[in-house]
Amino acid sequence: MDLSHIEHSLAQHGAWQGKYREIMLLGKALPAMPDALKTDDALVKGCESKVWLHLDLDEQRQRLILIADSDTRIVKGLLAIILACYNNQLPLEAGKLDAYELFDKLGLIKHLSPSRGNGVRAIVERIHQQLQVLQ
Amino acid sequence: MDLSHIEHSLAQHGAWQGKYREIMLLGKALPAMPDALKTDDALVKGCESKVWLHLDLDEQRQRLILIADSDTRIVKGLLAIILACYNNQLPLEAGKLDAYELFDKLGLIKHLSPSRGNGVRAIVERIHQQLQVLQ
Amino acid sequence: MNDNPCTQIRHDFPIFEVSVDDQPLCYLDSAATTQKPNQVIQAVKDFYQSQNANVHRGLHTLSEQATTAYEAVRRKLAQFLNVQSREIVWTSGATASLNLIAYGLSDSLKKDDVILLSPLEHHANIVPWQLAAKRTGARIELLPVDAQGILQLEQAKALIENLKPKVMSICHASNALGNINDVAALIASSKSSGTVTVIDGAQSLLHLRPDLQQLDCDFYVFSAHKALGPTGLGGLYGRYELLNALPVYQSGGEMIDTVSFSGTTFRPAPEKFEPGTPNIAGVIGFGAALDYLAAQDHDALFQHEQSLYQSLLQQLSGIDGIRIWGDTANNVGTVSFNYKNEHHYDLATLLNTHGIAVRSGHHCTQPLMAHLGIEGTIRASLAFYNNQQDISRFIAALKDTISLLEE
Amino acid sequence: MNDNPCTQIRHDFPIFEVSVDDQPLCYLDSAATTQKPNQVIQAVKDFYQSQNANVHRGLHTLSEQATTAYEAVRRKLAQFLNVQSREIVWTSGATASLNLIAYGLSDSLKKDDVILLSPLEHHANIVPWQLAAKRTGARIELLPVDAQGILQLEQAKALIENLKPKVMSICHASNALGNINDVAALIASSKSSGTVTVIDGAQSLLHLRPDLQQLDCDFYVFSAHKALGPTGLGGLYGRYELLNALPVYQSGGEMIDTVSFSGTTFRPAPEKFEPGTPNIAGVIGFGAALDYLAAQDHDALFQHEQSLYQSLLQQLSGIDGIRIWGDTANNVGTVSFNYKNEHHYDLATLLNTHGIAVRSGHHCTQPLMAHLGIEGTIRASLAFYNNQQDISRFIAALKDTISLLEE
Ligand SMILES: Cc1ncc(COP(=O)(O)O)c(C=O)c1O
Ligand SMILES: Cc1ncc(COP(=O)(O)O)c(C=O)c1O
Repeated sequence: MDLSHIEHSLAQHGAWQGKYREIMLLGKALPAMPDALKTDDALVKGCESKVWLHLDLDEQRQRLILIADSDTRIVKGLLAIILACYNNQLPLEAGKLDAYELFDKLGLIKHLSPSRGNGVRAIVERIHQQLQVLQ
Repeated sequence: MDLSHIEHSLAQHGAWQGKYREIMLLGKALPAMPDALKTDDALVKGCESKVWLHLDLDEQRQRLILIADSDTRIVKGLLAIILACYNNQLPLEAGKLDAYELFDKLGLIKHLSPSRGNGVRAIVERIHQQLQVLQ
Repeated sequence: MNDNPCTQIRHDFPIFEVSVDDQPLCYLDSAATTQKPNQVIQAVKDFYQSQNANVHRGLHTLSEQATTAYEAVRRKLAQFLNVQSREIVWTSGATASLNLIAYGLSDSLKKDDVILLSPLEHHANIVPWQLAAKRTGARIELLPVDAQGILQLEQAKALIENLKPKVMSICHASNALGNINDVAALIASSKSSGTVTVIDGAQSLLHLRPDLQQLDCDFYVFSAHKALGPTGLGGLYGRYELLNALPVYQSGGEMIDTVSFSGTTFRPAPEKFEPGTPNIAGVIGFGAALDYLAAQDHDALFQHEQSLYQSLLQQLSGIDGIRIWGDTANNVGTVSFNYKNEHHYDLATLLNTHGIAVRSGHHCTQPLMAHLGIEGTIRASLAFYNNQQDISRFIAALKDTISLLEE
Repeated sequence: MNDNPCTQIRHDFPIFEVSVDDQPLCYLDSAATTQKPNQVIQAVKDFYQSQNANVHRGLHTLSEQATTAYEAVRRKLAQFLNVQSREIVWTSGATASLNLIAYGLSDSLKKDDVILLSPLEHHANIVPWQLAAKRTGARIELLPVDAQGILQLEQAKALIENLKPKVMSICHASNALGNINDVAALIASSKSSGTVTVIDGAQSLLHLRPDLQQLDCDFYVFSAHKALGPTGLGGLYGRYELLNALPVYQSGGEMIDTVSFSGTTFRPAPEKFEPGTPNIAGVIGFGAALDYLAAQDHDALFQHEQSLYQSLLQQLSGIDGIRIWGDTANNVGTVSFNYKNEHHYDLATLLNTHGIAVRSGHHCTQPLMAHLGIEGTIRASLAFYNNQQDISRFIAALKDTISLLEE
């Protein structure tokens, strides 16, 4: 799933029902996280729903591997967007990304604030924290 | 000092400055209470200024004797009115009086409420409590 | 169904003229906070514009007038609840009231004394008691509630007689499910044990207008903002002897008799519990809310709410996969439900795209959600200013949302 | 004297169009509560009319908008005080803030620890510490104040270094006398002893707009109603680590992480200290007050207040028999005085017949009055919306009153 594809499909919809349909479709396409990985350590605090996140480095390629899941469809869709943004990036490049800005560009921020927005912010912060640990 | 005199002199004044002048004059005419009688027991609670009150019975004539004082001129004047109302009454008659009503009749209530009004109410309540002890 | 009492009344609430996301507002979140009639908004405005002054101790006319108006509302509320004025304490909300009471009653709790709550309680009626229990060694016990979320009255009465609780603190109506608890019966059962009874009236003041003498409780707490009034104000009723016997909670100006560095003495209740400058404009606004309520036909409003509730229930039950929680036979007009395994968060988010304002989540009743075995619900809560159109819009939006989720 | 900044500004305050006892209002009681500009009144009204919803946890648009607006004011205030948003806690007023802090710091007080106050303090900054001292065995000591009511800075610094207080809680400006205390110097002196410093800013937020980083205090408390804002709202600043380390005070919804009957966990500050539905409309209104202040030229307003104060002082000193208390060289614009042996009650009552609103009595500072050897004073307190005409009317009324008393 690449970002331009996401951008394109979201832009098609003016109404929020349509945008959410796309977001949920993105979520459906995201593989479910095995229950064994849904540990308390992986839980991201500060979201309205449950969000689990793991970040790893493919040592060989020096590229990031993120997997994430949520118990809600919409947040799972938002996670798909965030993952599309960070997955397969070099850690250094990823450190410069700001998924929050991306959401703004996708026209999602207005509707996300503040509780959903805070959720996105919490997830992004978590990613950047873990990036620092990697380095 | 009788009530009709008080009523008359207060009625002369439309403006509050004038009424207060009369009230303070009434206070000036009230004999000061000897300091020895200004005990904590004699203090009436619930007034904005200090008020001391003693109530006694002239056993022979079976008439009430009240003496009272305050550290403020205006309250002392109000006390003069209350005393004019209760002094020299038979205890049973006094029990039926309501100085609060009198203040209403004198056109003083509107301006007395609520803190000064509460003061008057506290004094009147104290008198009636002591009347009950007498009986 | 006849919307008559409502059509008129709805015009008193200016929020319904507002568009939210370019749609008229469908407000089904009155259990969180009620909307305000013009009369209340105007009273607050008038106060600041032409009467604003601090209360008590001021000798000047503006302050005297503010004090008179402020104290008149205390009398008005006392009348509304059928108690004495001096039994009413103003606080910043139901939460503050419960904290004051739980703190105050701690003094008379000792190890192994029982504080009886129910699994239906709002966190505000749990956590202050947990802290009191921690301070004193008292223990918390729970009244029985079934798997549907309904208090089991007969078992509850037996438990009360058995446990002889020192304190029982129970909601009159559940904020999460809308259930009306038969608190009068619970209070009656506790009388023989000398239990101090506290009723959380946050959800009942507006809908049930309780007569506290009839209920015969010792304490009752409420929030003004849940009964047409301003935010930042609440209060409590306390049976005078019990109330006055509680220790000082917060301290400061206004509530003292004399202060010196060698010692301080306090005034009797209610002043004792009202330190500092109160929410004067809030009290004045709440007075206007009480006037507004007094001018309405309570029975008609209640009937209207109930008929909306029945209609909502009926239409919801017609949707396959809907699971409704709580006691639908005794209810202030709050429907709490789930749809299959769909997350309440997704439902609420999608409903919101239709302009529907409902609450989703645990509703500050996590123990109740744990008891029901769920994470949360969607809660649609009614007030008398709602109408049939709100119900139809909600049901239509819900059906649309469901078909989107089922795609 | 130029009334220019004032002429314009006065029109923003609708109360000045009101007649009290058939006379235009001469309001000299801003230390008790300030009047409110139209902008604040309108913001409160607008909130109830078109944005009213509960904050936090709501997913629907109205609730999200209310939350955004509410949290934006926290940021605005943080900016105003030059601190971080998460260091701001909303409470119901300065009194509640001081109670929260005194309760919270009790945990770290033990027998014979020193709590340092001053004789200038408001009861709200005395009684909570007396209760804390009683709970912990700590003792209260006082900073030196002279017979005129002025803090003796050099002696005070020496005392601080000597006593090494655990806590020092001092007003920035005295409500009774208007004195501005050099709190920055006191705080600096206490740094070496690790004293926790609390500044009662009830009288300083509006007049002095302090930069808290510069003051370098650990806590700062205020009331919105004394700074153009609504009633029923106040708050505190706390240096984050210290703030977050304070124990939970009031408990309930919103401030918890998880609740169960087997245990409850709390969120970090500021949420930890904000249980229950807050005074949402109050916060929104206070946001408008902060915007209003930000739009004014602070220096011009302060100069205007000070020139009115000088004029008031000068004219008062011209009256034989007037005794003015406090520090007239460092003052927020509050004059506290007596006339010969006349009772403040008589003076205030007679001044009120001229439409003059002043405060009389002990101003919730009984220990200060005892220190000065008086029962109370007449207090005329200014704000930037006052003008020369207020001063002239006050002086004329005072002269008239005096001649009536001297008759
Ligand atoms: C210096 C000072 N501290 C504390 C307070 C208490 O403020 P509030 O009554 O708004 O809680 C006041 C108000 O009179 C004050 O002037
Ligand atoms: C039953 C119940 N109790 C207590 C509260 C707490 O009320 P507040 O947040 O107004 O303090 C609420 C509000 O949600 C409630 O519904």
